Amino acid sequence: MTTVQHLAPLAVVIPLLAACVIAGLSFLPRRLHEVVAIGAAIASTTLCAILLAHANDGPIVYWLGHWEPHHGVALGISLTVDQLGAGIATLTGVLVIASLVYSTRYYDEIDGPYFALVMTFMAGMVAFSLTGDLFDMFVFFELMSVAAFALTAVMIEERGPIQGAINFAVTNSVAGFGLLVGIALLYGRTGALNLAQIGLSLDHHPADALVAVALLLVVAAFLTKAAAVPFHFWLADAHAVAPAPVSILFSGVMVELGVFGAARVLSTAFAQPIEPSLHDLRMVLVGVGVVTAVVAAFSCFQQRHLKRLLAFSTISHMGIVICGVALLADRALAGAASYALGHGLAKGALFLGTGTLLHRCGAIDEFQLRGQGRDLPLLGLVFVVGALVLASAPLATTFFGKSLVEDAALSADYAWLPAVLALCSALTGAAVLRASARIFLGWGDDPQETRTESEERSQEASSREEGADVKPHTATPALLVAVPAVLMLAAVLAGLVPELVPSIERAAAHFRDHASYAGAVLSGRAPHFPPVAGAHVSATAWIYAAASTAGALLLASFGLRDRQVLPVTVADVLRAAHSGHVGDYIAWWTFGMALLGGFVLWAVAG
Amino acid sequence: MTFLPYAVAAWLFVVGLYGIVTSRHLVHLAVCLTVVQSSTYLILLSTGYVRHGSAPIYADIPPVATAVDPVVQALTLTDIVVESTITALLLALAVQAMKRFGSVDPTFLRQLRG
Amino acid sequence: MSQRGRLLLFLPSAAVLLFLLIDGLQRLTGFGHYPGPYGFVLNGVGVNQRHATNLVTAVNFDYRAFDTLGEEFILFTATTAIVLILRHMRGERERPSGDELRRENASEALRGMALAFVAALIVLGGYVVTHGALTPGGGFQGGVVLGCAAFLVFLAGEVVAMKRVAPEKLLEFADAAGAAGFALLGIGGLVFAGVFFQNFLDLGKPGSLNSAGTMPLVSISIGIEVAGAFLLVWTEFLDQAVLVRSGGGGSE
Amino acid sequence: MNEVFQAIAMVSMGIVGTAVVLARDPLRQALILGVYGMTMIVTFFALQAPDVALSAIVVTSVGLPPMVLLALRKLREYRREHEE
Repeated sequence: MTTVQHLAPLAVVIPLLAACVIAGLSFLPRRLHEVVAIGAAIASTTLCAILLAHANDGPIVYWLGHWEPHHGVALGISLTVDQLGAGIATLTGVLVIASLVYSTRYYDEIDGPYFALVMTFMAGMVAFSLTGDLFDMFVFFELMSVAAFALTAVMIEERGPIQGAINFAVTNSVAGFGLLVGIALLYGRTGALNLAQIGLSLDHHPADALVAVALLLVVAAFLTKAAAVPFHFWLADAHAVAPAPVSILFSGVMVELGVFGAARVLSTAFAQPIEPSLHDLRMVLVGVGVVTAVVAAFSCFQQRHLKRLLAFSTISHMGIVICGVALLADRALAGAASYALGHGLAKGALFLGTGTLLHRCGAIDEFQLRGQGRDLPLLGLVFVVGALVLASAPLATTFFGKSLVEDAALSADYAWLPAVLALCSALTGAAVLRASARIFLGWGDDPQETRTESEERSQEASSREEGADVKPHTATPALLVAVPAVLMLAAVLAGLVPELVPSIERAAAHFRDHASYAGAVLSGRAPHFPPVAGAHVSATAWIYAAASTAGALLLASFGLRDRQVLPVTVADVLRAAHSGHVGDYIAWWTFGMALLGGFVLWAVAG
Repeated sequence: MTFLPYAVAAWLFVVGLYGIVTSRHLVHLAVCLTVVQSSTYLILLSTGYVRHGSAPIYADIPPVATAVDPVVQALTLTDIVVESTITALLLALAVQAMKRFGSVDPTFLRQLRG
Repeated sequence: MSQRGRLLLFLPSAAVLLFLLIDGLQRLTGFGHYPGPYGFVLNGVGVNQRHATNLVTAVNFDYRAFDTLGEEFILFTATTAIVLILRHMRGERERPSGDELRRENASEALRGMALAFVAALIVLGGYVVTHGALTPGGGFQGGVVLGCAAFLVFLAGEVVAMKRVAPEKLLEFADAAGAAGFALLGIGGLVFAGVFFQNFLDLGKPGSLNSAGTMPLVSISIGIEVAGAFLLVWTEFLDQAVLVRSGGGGSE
Repeated sequence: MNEVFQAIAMVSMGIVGTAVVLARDPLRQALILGVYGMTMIVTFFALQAPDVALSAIVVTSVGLPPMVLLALRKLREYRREHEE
């Protein structure tokens, strides 16, 4: 074994040990807890980055406990570090560092255990992206879930966090149990838990109902984490009430990991069984992505609670990323990964920016904040750039990502897909643009006299109450503007690095090469990847990007005049679906399982 | 008999969901969640069961005896720990919900909507 | 949604989900016919490789120790979270520990019985923790029993007095130290044997107490963590139920 | 013989599990949950999983009941306090 391999488990264990130090010595002063947490986050992120750099010739396989496979049967757990996995682990680390640095100034008072929870959350996410074992994925899925439930409820003095945490915990736990049933099905069929071994073992049988149901349960669990419609209700609740430094981790990387998990199982364990039904399965999954992107984009546009607005925009963008994975093609997956990178950094910056506004003004309602941001011009710039990144404006990382997805969509005969996705980008970008113009420039009508609908009024009441517990501050520490600004800068610059997108394309092609993956894991064969031809950004991609950017500007000015894009009845139906009632959410979850299950059964087992 | 455990487990999964959907009390809801999860124990252990096999503990049996699969048992152990932690967490949240909302009926938790 | 609307959405969907689950599950090889290979391979080689007679423990603490590491940290995270969630809010006070509190406590007879149980539980818990690699049981099961023993001391004595026996900080420390100990055993494998979580101690004679290398140590550190964690969670709930009272305001 | 025993254990698990869900009063539900734990433990023994059964014993009869009962008590106390 080479030295680099040993870094993989260390990247997970370092934050875990930091969590122990922080929680075990909770009497230490807060500054020491912060130092331990930030130090561990930096160390672990560095390790992930080193792994990323060394994984370009094929996955780094590390058999924990030195349990190498015995005649092709995995005895233990392997960490299988490929570039996409190491990449998303590194993104996790970067966002955790940003979140921790930001929270040193953001919270007036916070208990030590908070930092311990952030550390176990980080460890869970890193391990989830590095592991090569299906049950291990479940364990770390649960670890990041439990930490996330708790981080949602940190602000126990308010009502929203309690309700948000309950809805989050119940929905995601049910999804996790579904995942476990799926694992049991696969284990009963293959007698294996290692992803590569499951894949090889499933190769020998034609896909039947068992494989279809297992695929449904496993993928739906990850899509619940990724907030695909109709499994998405928890996200708006949880993201809107979690404190800003936590929301950035949720939106920036946790939901992306849901899509990553789905992509991982689809391209390892299920790669062969779905091969004959690729066409039908693609249709089903793209359907999920499109519905998610469209429904959430409209919900996003009609929000006035700033964090809820960003939460719905996250759901919509996840719809776009899901489309990328759903096309089941190398180029589309590369697009999804690039898009997730750009979106994660930009959305992280926007969530932190919203936190800064809450810190300064004690409010989170777009209308209440009207004109309040005038003395934070840099933050305003961050918001506007963020809106453009969300609208996939030309040269943003999201733009390159989306053009790859569009490219793949065209070659898979989904010519209508780019137009639909452009509409979603325009709507979500417009919502943020509208809010920034109102908050930082004081533009737009005074809303008081124009709003009459009852749903609106209740929303206003709840969004006013939100800030009631936060004391406004007279000054904003420089750090609270600097961290979002740096993240946004990174989001913009990432798109300008010329080598980035081609290397993501290579990584995605390697990620989907399931024969090489299985060979590397089970027999230690060095993979031979065929060269990957980089895609060129086509002229139509530029046109769509220009259209979505222009559309965002147009819709934003439309929204500033207090106009809605949807008829009132439709808007009210959308609002009413988000009832905040956990029973409703589980009923919707079951409905989604039944619907998706029917389609998957039809597509895979036919 | 070859299908009984799976039928029971599938039934428990769905009936637990029914309990969650119709629950009017958060503690009741948390317990229903444990019922959903208990179905996974049954599925896991049943998939690894071997007819006439003994427990995979070689203190009591000769090394050549047929034993059931130890792996699913290890997985179920992990599963049980996960269950107890999630239940405990939900109970703590229920206590806080009572303090903040004056009720533990999900119908009256009405802060987040739209 | 109204309860009726919810059921209208749920019941048909649940019927379909039930059908899907059954459709998938019935295609397994059938109850009692586990096809292998994972478990059978381990059953074949496990005792020789690990000198542990309880193969479930060998899987948990050695072959798939990384899963168990995640599991222990789920418990650790939830415990930390519960301490955070149930911390005293603004406007809450502790009930004065005078007569009012005494009313909450167990009777003398119950107290005596509880204390008699404690010794038995400590022996049982200690046995279950240390014999994890040999007979059914291990760190988790024994840890809960040990925690229960301490909790009975709490219940038998004064709620306030017990805080002196095992203050919250000490429990937090035990919880964290146990979890950290397990993680450090993983690093020990890396340092002394060359691979993370590799069993780096002498495997001993199968069936003897100090067999199976690091497994007894793993078991003990998990036992410490679990005992601390459960005790911490129980006392938090006990605090809430017996001591903490809201000061006026309440549910707004 | 063993198969009959297993079948009985599993069927009773299904029945008592349903009863747990249908018990609407949380305190009564907690009691039925105890019975459910028993059926689960018996099933685990019948499936040759003593380790799992031991875990189920400590969780369902030692670990969780104090939490459920104390939480319910807290809820009751709280309601009483605020109805005065």
